[in-house]
Amino acid sequence: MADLFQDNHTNQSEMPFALVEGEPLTIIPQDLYIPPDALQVFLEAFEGPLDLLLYLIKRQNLDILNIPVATITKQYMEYIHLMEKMQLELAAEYLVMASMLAEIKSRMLLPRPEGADDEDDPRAELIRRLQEYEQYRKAAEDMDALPREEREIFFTQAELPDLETEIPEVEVSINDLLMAFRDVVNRAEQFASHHIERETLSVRERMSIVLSKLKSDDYTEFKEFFNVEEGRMGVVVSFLAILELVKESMIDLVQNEAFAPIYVKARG
Amino acid sequence: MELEKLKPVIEALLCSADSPLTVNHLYDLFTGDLDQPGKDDIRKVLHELVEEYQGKGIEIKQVASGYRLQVNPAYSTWITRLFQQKPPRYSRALLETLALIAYRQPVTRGEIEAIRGVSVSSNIIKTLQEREWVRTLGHKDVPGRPSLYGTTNEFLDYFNLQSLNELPTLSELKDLDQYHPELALNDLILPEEDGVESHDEEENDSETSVGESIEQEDVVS
Amino acid sequence: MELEKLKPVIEALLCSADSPLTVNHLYDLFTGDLDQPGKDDIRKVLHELVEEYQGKGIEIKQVASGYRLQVNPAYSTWITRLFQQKPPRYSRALLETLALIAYRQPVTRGEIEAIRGVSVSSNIIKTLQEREWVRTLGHKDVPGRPSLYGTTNEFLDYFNLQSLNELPTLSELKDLDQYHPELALNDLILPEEDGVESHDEEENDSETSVGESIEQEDVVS
Repeated sequence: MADLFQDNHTNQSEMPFALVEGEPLTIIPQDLYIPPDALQVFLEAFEGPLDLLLYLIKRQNLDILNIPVATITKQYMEYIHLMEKMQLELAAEYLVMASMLAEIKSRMLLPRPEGADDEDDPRAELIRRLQEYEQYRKAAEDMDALPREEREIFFTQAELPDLETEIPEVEVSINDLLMAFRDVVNRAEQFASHHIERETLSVRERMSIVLSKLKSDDYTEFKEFFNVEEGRMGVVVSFLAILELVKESMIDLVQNEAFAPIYVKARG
Repeated sequence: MELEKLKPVIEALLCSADSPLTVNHLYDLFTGDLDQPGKDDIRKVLHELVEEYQGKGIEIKQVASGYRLQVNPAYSTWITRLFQQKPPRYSRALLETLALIAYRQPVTRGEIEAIRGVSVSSNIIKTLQEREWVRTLGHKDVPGRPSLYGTTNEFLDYFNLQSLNELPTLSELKDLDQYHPELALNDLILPEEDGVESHDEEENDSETSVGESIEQEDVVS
Repeated sequence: MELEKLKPVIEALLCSADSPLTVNHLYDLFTGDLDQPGKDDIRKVLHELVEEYQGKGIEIKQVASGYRLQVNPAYSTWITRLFQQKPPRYSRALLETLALIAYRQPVTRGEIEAIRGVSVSSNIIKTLQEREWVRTLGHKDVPGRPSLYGTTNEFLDYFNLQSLNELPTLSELKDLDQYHPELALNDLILPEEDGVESHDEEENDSETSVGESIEQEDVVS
């Protein structure tokens, strides 16, 4: 923990962990009491184990390709302990990385066979991951530096002349309707096609007409629904429509006594 | 600040502001700059800008509350077209609901939902009623007393129908499906004189051409 | 329409539109005019306008979804004063995720997590999608069929880019074998004098420093 803060050659442009009177602090002064909150902010600033490792490597101006595994592992573990001590919620990824580092460290201690190439470098996978992550970390920084809307890019706002615009109404073709109907019918299998044959439709239409004639609190005389001029078919259709409405409990038929006029009333 | 350096800054400010800027306001915006320009410099630059933009598509003008950027009214014809909204399109859900009301009326919302397998939003019913294509015919005498919906005369008028009997039937649709491939081919051979057609226009074409094809079908059958 | 007459119209249109305009869209706006200009005329005028506005307070810029009139970013300092509004800042986690999607698209969340070494919060993906910078391109044909993410034109527009090619180039990856294996095995701590270089320099160098670092190593060995 001690050597963590003894780093005097810390990079200037490193992420400041605190602002003191407007001045960014990147080095934690040894003689200063660090409020736990500030330290917490500092530790939380890492975007994961790779980010923390990169920080440790950069802090010592080391090249990723040449990681001193022993040193870095020691420092990494110090941070982990610190985070645990601060009771920071430690993502599982940090612990996975810790064990990876420990494994690499132990493999580094083993003698390497003659003619071993880089493939056998126990650090190869870690180095690849660090480099790849650094690549995108840098890309994110570059992207953040691009001029962008709301920060550098503003649009012109001009006073427009008076315009007469109107919103046209939605257009629907009869075919749209038919297609929609076909789709929904296809989806609902229980809805057999004979339900919508022409005859049925006439009855259904007549049902609507009957209903629209009725006012819920009024009685309408039965015979008013029949128009002789429509001929036999028309009368039959009206009759079927009323029967269907009765069946579907949409209307009531009322007759006070035998042979008295029959009245039709909408239900409820 | 030299006038030549000041000019684009003021231009940028006038063009991005959402209300006219006065000389004083502009002056204040340079507060803190080492080479803060004087009000006279700002006035001078403003006059130059007003002149520079004369006759262009956009103009810098002095109005009562200051200077602002405005679109030259001479070009409002085209600006109007820019804002001319394309006819919106109805959703599938709305068309299916309308179709079910048309073919199955009188029908309750619950019945529509049962057939479609999904709930029908109140917005759809509201839109259809505002369009005056659908109205409430009454209430079904079941628990909850749901509204019974049916179509209106306006609906028939819009679709150019005398009565609901003229609504195409599903069997007609089957014929249509058979002919459709050919029709689709014809659509492709539409004359391209304008060469204009945007994607949208094409879409509109295909809609109307299908409608026409129904008439064709009638002629054929 | 003569080019000189066309120019102010296009200028006015670009200034009035609330999103970038394409050549095709502009062309459509002249539909019905007796002297409808051709697309080439429109392109020519656009290029002339782009040039004309160079170095001025406002500029005409081509981004992914078309041409737009915008304030020259060189003057954003003053515009910011005008609006007195802090621009939104994005977290590193969001920017890194966005960068990975932009550079590696189509990419799954799992792949992003593998490179970043931490899990990606659903909130970040949601924010990116709500801003319309990222969309699902499809699903990867592996167990779980994870979404494949890619960037949108809105993303490019926001970052003032015309295409993905204009994104800053990725720094190169260095090969391990460029290092002397023996040296690599030692826990080498570089002399402290080198430690002076600022972080920035080092990062900028990193693209080119491959050669240099080899030289350094050679000197040491």
